[in-house]
Amino acid sequence: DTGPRIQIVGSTTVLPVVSRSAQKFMESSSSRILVNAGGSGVGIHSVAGGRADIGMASRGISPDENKRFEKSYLIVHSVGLDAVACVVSSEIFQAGVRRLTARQIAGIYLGEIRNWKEVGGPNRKIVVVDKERHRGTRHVFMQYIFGNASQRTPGTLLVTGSNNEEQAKIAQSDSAIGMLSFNWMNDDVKAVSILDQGKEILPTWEAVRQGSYPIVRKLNFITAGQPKGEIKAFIDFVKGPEGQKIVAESGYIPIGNPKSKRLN
Amino acid sequence: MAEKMVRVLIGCITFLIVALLFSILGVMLLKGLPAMHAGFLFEESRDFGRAGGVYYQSIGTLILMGVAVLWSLPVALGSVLFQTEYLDTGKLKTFLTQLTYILNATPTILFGLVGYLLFGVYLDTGVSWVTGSLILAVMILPTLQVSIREAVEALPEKYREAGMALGLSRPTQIWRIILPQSFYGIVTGVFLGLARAAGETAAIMFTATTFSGIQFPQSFSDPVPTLQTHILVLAQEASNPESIAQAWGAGLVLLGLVFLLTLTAWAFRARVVMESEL
Amino acid sequence: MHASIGARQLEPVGWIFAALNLIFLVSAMGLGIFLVVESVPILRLEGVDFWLGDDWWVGESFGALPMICGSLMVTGLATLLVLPVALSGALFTSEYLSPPFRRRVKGIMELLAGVPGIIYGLLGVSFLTVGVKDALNLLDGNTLFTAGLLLAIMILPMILTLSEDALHSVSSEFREAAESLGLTKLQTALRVVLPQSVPGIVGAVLLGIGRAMGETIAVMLVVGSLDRVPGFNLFASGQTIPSKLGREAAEALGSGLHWNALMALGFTLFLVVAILTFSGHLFIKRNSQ
Amino acid sequence: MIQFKNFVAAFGGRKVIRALTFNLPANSITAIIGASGSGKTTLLRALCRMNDRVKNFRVEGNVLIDGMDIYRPDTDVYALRRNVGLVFQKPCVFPKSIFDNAVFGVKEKMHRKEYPDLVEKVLREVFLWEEVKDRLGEKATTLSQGQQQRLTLARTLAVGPQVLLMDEPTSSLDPKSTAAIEKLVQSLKSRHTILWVTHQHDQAHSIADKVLIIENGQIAPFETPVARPEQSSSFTRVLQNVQEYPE
Amino acid sequence: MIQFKNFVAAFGGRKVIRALTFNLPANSITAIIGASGSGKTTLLRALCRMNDRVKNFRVEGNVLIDGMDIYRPDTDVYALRRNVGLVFQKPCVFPKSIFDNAVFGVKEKMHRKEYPDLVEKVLREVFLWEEVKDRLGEKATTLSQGQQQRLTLARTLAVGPQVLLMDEPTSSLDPKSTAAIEKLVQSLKSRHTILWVTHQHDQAHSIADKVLIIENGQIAPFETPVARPEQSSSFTRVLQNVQEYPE
Ligand SMILES: Nc1ncnc2c1ncn2[C@@H]1O[C@H](COP(=O)(O)OP(=O)(O)OP(=O)(O)O)[C@@H](O)[C@H]1O
Ligand SMILES: Nc1ncnc2c1ncn2[C@@H]1O[C@H](COP(=O)(O)OP(=O)(O)OP(=O)(O)O)[C@@H](O)[C@H]1O
Ligand SMILES: [Mg+2]
Ligand SMILES: [Mg+2]
Repeated sequence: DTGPRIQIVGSTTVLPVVSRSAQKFMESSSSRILVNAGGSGVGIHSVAGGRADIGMASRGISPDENKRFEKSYLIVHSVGLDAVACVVSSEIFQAGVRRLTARQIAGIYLGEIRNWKEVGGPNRKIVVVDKERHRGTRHVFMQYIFGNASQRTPGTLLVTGSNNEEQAKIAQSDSAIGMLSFNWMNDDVKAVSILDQGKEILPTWEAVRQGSYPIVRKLNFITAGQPKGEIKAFIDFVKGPEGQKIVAESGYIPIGNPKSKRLN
Repeated sequence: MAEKMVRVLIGCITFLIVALLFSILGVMLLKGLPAMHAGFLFEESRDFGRAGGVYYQSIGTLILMGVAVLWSLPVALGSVLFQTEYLDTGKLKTFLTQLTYILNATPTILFGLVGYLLFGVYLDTGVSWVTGSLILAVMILPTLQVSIREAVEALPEKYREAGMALGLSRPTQIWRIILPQSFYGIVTGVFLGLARAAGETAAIMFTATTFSGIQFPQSFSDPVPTLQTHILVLAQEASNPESIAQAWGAGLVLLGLVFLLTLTAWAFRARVVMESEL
Repeated sequence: MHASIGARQLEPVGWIFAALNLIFLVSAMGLGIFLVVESVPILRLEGVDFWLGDDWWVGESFGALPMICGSLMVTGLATLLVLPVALSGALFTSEYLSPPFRRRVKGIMELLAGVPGIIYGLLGVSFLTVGVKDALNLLDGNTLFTAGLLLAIMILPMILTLSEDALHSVSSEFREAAESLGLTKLQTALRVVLPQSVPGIVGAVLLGIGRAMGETIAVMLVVGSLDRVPGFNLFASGQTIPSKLGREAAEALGSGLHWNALMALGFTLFLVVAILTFSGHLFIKRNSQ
Repeated sequence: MIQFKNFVAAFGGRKVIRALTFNLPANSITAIIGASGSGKTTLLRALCRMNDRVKNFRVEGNVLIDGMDIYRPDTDVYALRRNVGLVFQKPCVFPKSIFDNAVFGVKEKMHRKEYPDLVEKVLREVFLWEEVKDRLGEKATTLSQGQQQRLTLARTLAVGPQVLLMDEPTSSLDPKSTAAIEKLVQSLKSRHTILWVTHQHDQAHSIADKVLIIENGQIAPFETPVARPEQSSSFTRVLQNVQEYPE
Repeated sequence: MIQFKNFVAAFGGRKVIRALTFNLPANSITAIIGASGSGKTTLLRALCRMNDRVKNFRVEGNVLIDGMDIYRPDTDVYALRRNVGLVFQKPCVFPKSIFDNAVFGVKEKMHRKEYPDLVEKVLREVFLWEEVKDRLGEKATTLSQGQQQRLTLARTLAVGPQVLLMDEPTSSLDPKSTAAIEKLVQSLKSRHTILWVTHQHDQAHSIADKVLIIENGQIAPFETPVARPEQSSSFTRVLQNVQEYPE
């Protein structure tokens, strides 16, 4: 293993994809790929500072970062998509809350709606689960619901970070609402469809595949300048068929030609 | 009789504490055992925790913890002995003691971030286990210091005086009276320090570890995979039950490692304390 | 004159110790200075409002009050819960248990002091939050109370084993002297052993409280992480300084006002702990007179 | 009245006291002499069960105080120890003020207001009051050895035990204080039963109603009428036995 | 040769030794007597700078040993203390084996193989060998007080100091051991300068070349020719001064 060494650091959301891809990639390459977690911020910071070759980010580069790291010519490479659904505890789902309007969701997050019975559910207070402000999931979700990625949500009761954390909190509660990547839905955590201007948006892989699902975010690689050599080879690998298969296996949505992939 | 009641009461409390703590162990076992297949301890992790084991992670953790204690113990011992044996009680000593407690309460993530900025950005040493162990060493320093200081200060003055009267120089007193007599406490400090180091994820995540790509560090500038970060990442982003089970399994292994080290140190302590006949 | 031990009396070994002490001093002071320097911009901008403000919204305002309150409440609760329990345990172990049993209990405590924080966090998420929610019939189990309880369990073994060391190291001469006067075991423990081990116990407790104050991951997972001044309601979610840092620091890394604000939070914790240890020190001083 | 019946005290395998059978009448002073390491301290400690804490210590036979076997399992050892005061050979004062040390063993029943009077009384009795009356608040550990020895005696007297066991209580005292303590003990005889360990034979014979010599863990009793040792031929014999100086 | 020049020792404001001027010739035995609390221990401790650690302790004037002021800042206190051996009033043995205690102060220079011989030698000197030869490996803390006292003396002798300061070394010893120690000390006189604190006046006068009485922090020296106290009228006067028993 005397080949070149590629350092990849950043978002834990992207990490499963990269970890698997690196394992695969190294089977046919002499380079060694080091993957480490740290969060999107650390990923971008490290790439800009030259301490990593590829940064993983589950969000774009913020204007602030763009300004700070102007000289590094950060370039974003999307390698996959993540679909975010509005989810509720299974008890609520069972009790009949199968769809919510965007307005209702907004009302819940703003603290105007506090009981499930106001939206056709059981008489139970709503446990409103929000995400850390900088999370990509929250950006796209809030952007869709409010038209503002960093909307304040006074109705919030809990703030969570990672997908698993949010999943656990919603599953443990019997009256929670939250936002979650598709791949984390299970018997305890159910996605509701969103009624938007009379149109019902079903949270299904089918809808995502057809490109009609609106709440998606990009999973990104960040490099400083155009990637070269083995780094480029790896990025291409992830973007290529084998890599995209891994993206799909990891529970995210491949980019490029979605029709050619079978999702779970 | 009040005496008896108090005795029974605090006896029950002690029993409950022990029971509570045992139940923690039980739960860890229950949760972690499903991951324990034949190769779990001796295989590399594969497919984002879905297969394989935590062999290299365990080694990385051991390296980081062990080396951190190696850095930290001399500094802790030296500074405590300096403070107790060489400094008069005064402002400086008070200040140093308080500093210990302040350092102890510093959130570990601060060590990680400051370490990242210092080593990673300003010194540009890259991500390596040496850096990580240094950061951990500073982090566990207060734990070691407090336990060692307590052990040393609890030593009755008369032993020091008896040593002095025999004309033992201060280093000799330290070596022959103070260290042997406070050995028990020093080892306790090392346990607690090791434990602290073992529990820390935030402090080393940006500076010392890798999730995958390195198995065994080839040089001082290599990062290592560790159980702590392995658990953290799996627990955060793994969506399949196998990986989650592996996170618990890794937790159990981590616990096992800490226990193993503790037990080793115990045996060692038991022997030395017998010799010094505390 | 001669009684003061100055540098001139240091022998080579003493210089080595002094150097090691300097390493400690430099690392601790270095960390402190770093925090101060990094928090200057935000403190200059917000002044005292940084500590009094109750709104933290990146890009708009940085108010640390929710985190300060949360930290104090969680740590205070953990201390209140752990103190009587740990001290009873230590007293029983040191004064009543026979040596073999004492060794066993100590062993268990030392082993358990080694359970890593992240494992407590996972256990907290899996069991404690649900347990608290069901037991107290709350809307949700991620509360300041849960965090305090978890911290209490977490620091219990350490406080217990260190205070037990302090109790046990009291020379048994004193115990004999007291018992020969007809004092009962309990009276001996309370009137002779305990007072003499107060410095050690305070040290242990401060170490535990410090650990609780600085714990990141375990608290982060169960406290709810909501930036809101909790009032006096322990049974609501809140935020502590370390959990705030844990959630945001990696994102804000390096520079920018957000980063400065987070470093100022760290500095605030430094101050709080300084005040705490200072009072602890006063307590020992008063007690030793 | 203290009765030993076939009393044996041993540390592990080593019997320090062997098969002691013996009576001590109430309101009397008994002196115990014997070589260093002969078991005097062990005997006193056994009498108030201070060796309960020592791991490999064990006793056989009986010790009765006023007819009660003190080694019966249901004995209230705390009450026993309040009744049987032991003054240690090696004084151990608490790291507290002199005042606090003097009243340390006093039961909570007594009102705090009475403490100062009590302190003065007991400190006067042990001939220490004049030396420390201005520094009652200072730490007792700063006292000289002899002062500490008297303080521990005062501390025991303050508890008001019926039986007083004194392990070389004047070993670090100057002749003046020694005489004062001797006088005190003689005046206490009317109320207490006193056991006094000493290495000074003349002292033993001058104050005690009875002198015991411990040898090989056994006792050779010598009834000594209150008489100066010089006048007693039996005592001279004893002295010759014991004081066989190595020349 | 030890010289005190206007020596003052004080704890905080309280002067314990005041303006002492005095010479002790080499190779002589000097006994110090004085009431309990009169400053004897303080004097001895000052001579080997044991009070350096005591916070409010201070000295004035000079103490010269062989012409060197021991309170000069550049004094090597460790060498001083190896040269000036102090046997404590309250014996403090280390919680180690008897053997280890005996050789505790021996410099590392000596080879370990020589230890057993040394231990036997010093333990014989202090008349303890026969009592403990079978249990050298046992903890020293299980010894009786008198045994411990002799052990600490042996420990000091093993270091081989030139000056020996003994603080009531026979206070807990029986007459037999006392006599043995007295004889030992007299035989040591040829090699050592010895300061001996005691409360027993006859002992002081029988073994010492010179007896000092400490009173009010000052010394009233009495040159005593080696003579039995009973035969010395000056001594009788002293005794009468000091032993003014309160009647
Ligand atoms: N550390 C100290 N702090 C304050 N005072 C002290 C200290 N040590 C001793 N003293 C006081 O100094 C005086 C002399 O004490 P020292 O121990 O020298 O007496 P001593 O002559 O040895 O008496 P004894 O025969 O009882 O041992 C006493 O009054 C004692 O209380
Ligand atoms: N805890 C113990 N364990 C083992 N042996 C002990 C213990 N305590 C005392 N001994 C031994 O028992 C014997 C008697 O000791 P004790 O202290 O009763 O002697 P003593 O007559 O008081 O002597 P002294 O006059 O020197 O004080 C000694 O040989 C001593 O070594
Ligand atoms: Mg004795
Ligand atoms: Mg003295």
